Amino acid sequence: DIIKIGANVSLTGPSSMWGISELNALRMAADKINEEGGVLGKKIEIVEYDNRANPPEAVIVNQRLIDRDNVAAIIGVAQSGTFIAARTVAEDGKTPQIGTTPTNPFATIREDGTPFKYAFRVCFIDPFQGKIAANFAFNELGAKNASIVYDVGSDYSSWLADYFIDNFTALGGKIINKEAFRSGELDFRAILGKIKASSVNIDILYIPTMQKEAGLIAKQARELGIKAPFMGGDGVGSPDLMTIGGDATEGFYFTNLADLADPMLSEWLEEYRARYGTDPVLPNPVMAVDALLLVVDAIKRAGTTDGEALAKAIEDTRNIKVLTTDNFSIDPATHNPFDKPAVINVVKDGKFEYVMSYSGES
Amino acid sequence: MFLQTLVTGLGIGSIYALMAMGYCLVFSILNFSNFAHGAMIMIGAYVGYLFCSIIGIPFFLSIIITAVITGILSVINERLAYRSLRERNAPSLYLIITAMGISIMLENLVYSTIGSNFYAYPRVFSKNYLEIFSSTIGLIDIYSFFVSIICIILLHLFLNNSKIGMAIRAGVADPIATSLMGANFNVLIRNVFFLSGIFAGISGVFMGLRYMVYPQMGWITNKAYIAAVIGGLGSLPGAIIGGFILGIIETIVSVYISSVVRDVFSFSMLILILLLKPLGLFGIKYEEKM
Amino acid sequence: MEYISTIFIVASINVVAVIGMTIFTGFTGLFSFGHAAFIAIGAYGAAILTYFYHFPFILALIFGSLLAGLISLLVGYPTIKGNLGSDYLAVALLGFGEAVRVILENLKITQGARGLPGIRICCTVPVVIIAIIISVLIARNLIYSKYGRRMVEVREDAVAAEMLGVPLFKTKYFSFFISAIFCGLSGGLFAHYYGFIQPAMFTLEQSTQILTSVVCGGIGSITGPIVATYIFVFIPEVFRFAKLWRLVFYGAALVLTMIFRPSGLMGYKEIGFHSLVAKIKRVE
Amino acid sequence: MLPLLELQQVEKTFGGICALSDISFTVNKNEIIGLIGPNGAGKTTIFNLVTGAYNISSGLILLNGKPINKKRPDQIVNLGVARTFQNIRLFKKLTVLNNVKASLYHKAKYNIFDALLKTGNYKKLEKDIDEEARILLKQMELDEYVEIQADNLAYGLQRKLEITRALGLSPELLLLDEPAAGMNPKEVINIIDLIKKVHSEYRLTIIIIEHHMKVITSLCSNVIVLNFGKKIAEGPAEEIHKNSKVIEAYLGNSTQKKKTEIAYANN
Amino acid sequence: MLTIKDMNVFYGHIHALQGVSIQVNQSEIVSIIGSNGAGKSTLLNSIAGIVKRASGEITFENNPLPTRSYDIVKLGISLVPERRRIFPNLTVNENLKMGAYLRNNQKEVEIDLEEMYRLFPILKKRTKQFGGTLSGGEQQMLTIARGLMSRPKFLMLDEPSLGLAPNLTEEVFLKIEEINQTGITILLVEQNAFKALEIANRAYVLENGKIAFSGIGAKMLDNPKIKDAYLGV
Ligand SMILES: Nc1ncnc2c1ncn2[C@@H]1O[C@H](COP(=O)(O)OP(=O)(O)OP(=O)(O)O)[C@@H](O)[C@H]1O
Ligand SMILES: Nc1ncnc2c1ncn2[C@@H]1O[C@H](COP(=O)(O)OP(=O)(O)OP(=O)(O)O)[C@@H](O)[C@H]1O
Ligand SMILES: [Mg+2]
Ligand SMILES: [Mg+2]
Repeated sequence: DIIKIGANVSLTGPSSMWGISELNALRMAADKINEEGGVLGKKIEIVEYDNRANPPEAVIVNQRLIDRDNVAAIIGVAQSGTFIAARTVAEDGKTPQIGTTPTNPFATIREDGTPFKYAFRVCFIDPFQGKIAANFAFNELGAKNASIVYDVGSDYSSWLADYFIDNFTALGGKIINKEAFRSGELDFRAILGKIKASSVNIDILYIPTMQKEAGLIAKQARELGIKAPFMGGDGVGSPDLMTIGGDATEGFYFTNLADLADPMLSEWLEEYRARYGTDPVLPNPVMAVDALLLVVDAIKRAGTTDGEALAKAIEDTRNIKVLTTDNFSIDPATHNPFDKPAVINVVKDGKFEYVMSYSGES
Repeated sequence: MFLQTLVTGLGIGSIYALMAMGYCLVFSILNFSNFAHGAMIMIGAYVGYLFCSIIGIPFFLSIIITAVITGILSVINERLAYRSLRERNAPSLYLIITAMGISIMLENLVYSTIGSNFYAYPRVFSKNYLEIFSSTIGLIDIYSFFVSIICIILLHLFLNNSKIGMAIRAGVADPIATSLMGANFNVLIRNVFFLSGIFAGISGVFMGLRYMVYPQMGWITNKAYIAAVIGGLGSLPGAIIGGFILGIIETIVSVYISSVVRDVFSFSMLILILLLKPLGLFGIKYEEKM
Repeated sequence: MEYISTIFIVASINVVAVIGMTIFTGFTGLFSFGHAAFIAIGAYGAAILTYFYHFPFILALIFGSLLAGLISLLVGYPTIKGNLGSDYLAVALLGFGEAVRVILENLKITQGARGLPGIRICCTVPVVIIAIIISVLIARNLIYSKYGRRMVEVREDAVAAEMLGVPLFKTKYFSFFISAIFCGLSGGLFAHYYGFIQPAMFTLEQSTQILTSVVCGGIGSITGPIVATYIFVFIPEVFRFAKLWRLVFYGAALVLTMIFRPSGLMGYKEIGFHSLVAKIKRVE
Repeated sequence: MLPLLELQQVEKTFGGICALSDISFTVNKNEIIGLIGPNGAGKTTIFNLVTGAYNISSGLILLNGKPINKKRPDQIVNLGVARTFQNIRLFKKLTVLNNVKASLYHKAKYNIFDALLKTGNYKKLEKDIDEEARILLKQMELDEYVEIQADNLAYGLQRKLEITRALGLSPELLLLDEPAAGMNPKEVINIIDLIKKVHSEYRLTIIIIEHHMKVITSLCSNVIVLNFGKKIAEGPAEEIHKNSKVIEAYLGNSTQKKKTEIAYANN
Repeated sequence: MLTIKDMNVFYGHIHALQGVSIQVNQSEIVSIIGSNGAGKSTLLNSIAGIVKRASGEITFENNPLPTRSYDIVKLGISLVPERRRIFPNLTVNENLKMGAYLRNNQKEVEIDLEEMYRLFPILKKRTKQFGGTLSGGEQQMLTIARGLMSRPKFLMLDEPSLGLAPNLTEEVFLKIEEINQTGITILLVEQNAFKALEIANRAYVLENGKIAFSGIGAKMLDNPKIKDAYLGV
């Protein structure tokens, strides 16, 4: 007998690099769990469908997972917008859905602050990330003047930019430029030229985007002679950053959910590399593993795969061991993880290096 | 500051112009917007990467090999997908949709075979940019600038002054009458697509070098397409000038007005230009007589 | 069954927009890469009413479509009056579509790129069925009236049509308006089905998807594009077994349709309404 | 009586080339006027100006005493001018019936709500139009082709269909551009009869451009001759035939002609 | 020179040519007359290779005729197509040069160009004008001139007098005879049946896709049936 776990991931399209890593990691984790005897004496099986990071497709995928495959829970959707669209189906189908990286605050709660019964996530939320980024920039890097380049077309990027600004100015910093581009852009020299030309010398350039844009922005900024260090969010945390940006990304700081250099991950990382021959594109795969471990643990505690019981068990999760931390808990009030810590990484000699971490309460 | 803005704008414009040429060439001949061109550019970037980075052939040789390969692919594309529609005299919309089908197919073919990773070209030039009058300009921009201008001049001469060019233009209007003159229109079209494939290959390599290589990069050519429209779809010099105009306007708006509304500006300008000159700045229309 | 009905609703929401586009592209012979903007306007128009002001769903839907229609009149006036060539008009509208997205990304009321999460979910199977029936009836009655015929004449030969007293501008303008209304309605349904909208959902890709359904379904047919829309939503589902190759097949299917059924699945023909078929036998 | 159509010093240039200059003439109600002249003389251009297809460079065109040169083609049609084209312009993919209906719709006075709700008014008007189209086709002896796609018709029939379609507009003034082109002598005779028939039946005013002199001589009360964009002669057909300018520029020197051609021209 | 045996052509289900056999000898003028829709153009088009024949055999100078139109032209067969198929987006000059597409001797082409302008002086005034904006008759002249530019051995003309002024019609027919005297074989389709029959050595009458009569051109002018059906006398 088997227990099916759905994976609603993006396997094609612009977000597919994360989706594929996510799926790989889930498969690897499921195999490991099965080797160790499975759950409730049953093997688990990952059933995945591609959602192209497209809301209508994600909705259909969710529905298919619930109706056709009778999955116990769904792991994924990584993108906030798509997660929100798909969430309704999980709610109707009484199947818990655990988002991997939807950092939008409203992914799991209603406008009035009450959580959706079946929607959970294993990542932190944007306000937190913006806050620690601002803290780090202001306190650790001593930055007083910052400029921002962000993607207006992306909710992730706009949230993060706003939270950074709020926190940075609250600390006493000044935002010199807030420049926007639109998703899909490849050339940022126009806005970078403006930043360079502004009268105040900036101490940091905050780039809360995906690694593609961040890499290009870094490269083009250095080309134009902008000397300030860069900082980004978890979206840039994959080695592609260095592939794209080359030398320009040296000294690129970013907040991350997990850290490739984290000793907790080293064993997992070895295994992943051995099995797939490439580096995982962080942070999604580790988040997906966390989500799977969370579900498995909840199934064990609930003793059933019934959706309602399972959702309850997930909500009650306290201090379990997952991939990224030894004491993972879900906050019943928000369905977010409790005190999810964040790490600061930096690119050094073409590799990610651990700088420091911020605990969840900070 | 202004000089740098202008130089940056021209640099961006050069890249648009380079990409716009392929659209323009096919449009000026077949009167349809070949949206598969973007996908061809993407393939060109991958092929160039393969030769230049993985196999390790000298850069300029890789460009030539890539151009030939994309040229051939483009001919195959025409033969398999467009020819039967062309011969049936299908409206241009059909060809456009087919072209979009091709580009969806190619893009996803890359996803399913090569995967979604990013690749970056190795360093080709020891220095990627030059300093002129205290403004920096990318070396690749300078190259694209000259490549596109040289290509356009050659093409223009070819289409307007050669017998083959004339036959191509004749065939566009009436392939059957053209065959009555002894010209095999299909062969002529094959040449056109070979050329447009060559442009795709060259711009693909340049794009890859300037930015990076990834499956969706074909979509950035939408901007180039808009540049081509501004210049007048059927006009080759128009493609280049449209590219420069778009590049410069975008940069100036970003710098002096607001980067957020930049696209609103460029698109409003597009609409405005089309209202004033319905066929773009340099488009020519053959007035139909009753 | 939920699964099937989900697919049905998703496809049906597209169908409403496709019917609008059929009138503009299939019957009037103009095309556009910017109609996603009208879907967006309809979606935001309707959603803002229910989301912030708790209007009844139906009223919000109507408001959304009318808003899309109104905007189409503003945009259509210069662009259609300008008598642009077909590709040029399509691109001008692409520009419009992108501009609308930029505006939605920057407006306060639309909450920028973050979109509106948690819109009331009202769009159910009966709702889309009613929407489709109404849309088809309107479209059909329109097409077989002088208004529709004039569109077809403009498509066939605009110059000759004008010399037969067909007001070119009015005909195209009207067709544009109608298509925007339908797209707006589709947008309203969209918003109230997914419960969440953000500007990034209304892209060029969506515009071309609608256009593709129209062309593959058959220019000059209403039923063809409708069938094509369902097929195009179902095909990727059927191809799920193909995993990563799924969209390669989709692209190939598109190209093959164009090559082997150059006038679309139902080129110039209709299925259903038999009596009319007999009467109007081949509008074309 | 007011002339139906009046051209006053009309001039048309195409980017430097002067296609028409100082053209003035009047057309009275119920007349059939012939417009002849060598190729490129500007005959079709006159039609294009009258119907609003081209903008006039200078001068005035009056219909029923009112200037129409600023109006759009569709407005001019509604004032009662219909035409056929030198290069046939049917709606190729539409059926014969629908081609004719296309011109009848300007009479259908129902509004969009009638159409959407299929009111009685709408149904009645639609039915009337259908009937009228069929009657018209029957009169023009095209009734057996009702359901045929227009471009599958033989050339001569297409010309006839074009005339039928123009008649559907119930014009006051009908402009025929080479209605007999591409027809053999026998068919030319048929078309002459047909034009005579519609002229009397519909009380039309007609201007005909034609190179078949037989058509001109058998139909036209008055003939206008153009050459190089200028009017070189005007008058009854017989007079025009003898006009040396016209013979030189257009008809050709008859001594050069061979026997059969004379026979043909006199037929 | 050219022999057609039992040729059938279909348009969809329309059987446009039904077992047509004709023969054209070296240096002849052969005319084909027939009413609208009889299949005259179809016949010429299928010789030129732009309409596919369903069955039947065509031999040209004792060799089977190739099927592709651009190969056929290479044998020296030229068609002046019906209804002015000029290239609207090329100038008059370019249109004429297209006629000479297969010729490589630039000098001779130039000479012939001048000859065409002599024949149709009005075209000379319009060398730079786009073909599409010419008047109907001017387009017709251009079509004929373009056909002549290839210096064919075998010239087919489909209604050359369509839309031409009477004096010009006269000239065109004189020119056809003149061309014929230089040894070029001519196959002529013409509505002006008088002219067509008069200048023809032999003529065929097509009726509903079948050859109804054939005979000596001038004699057919006196045939009462033909008089009645095609001459309208
Ligand atoms: N749109 C245009 N652009 C440039 N020249 C034009 C245009 N339309 C017409 N002409 C020129 O104007 C002149 C008059 O043309 P028009 O068609 O009126 O001649 P026509 O008298 O009808 O001749 P035909 O008997 O050959 O049809 C021609 O020489 C033609 O080349
Ligand atoms: N492309 C086509 N599709 C369908 N039917 C056609 C097509 N072309 C011609 N026909 C039909 O074939 C028959 C022969 O046409 P064809 O053009 O050869 O006649 P024709 O003798 O040249 O007449 P005309 O004197 O009018 O030029 C006609 O009945 C015509 O309707
Ligand atoms: Mg004329
Ligand atoms: Mg013919």
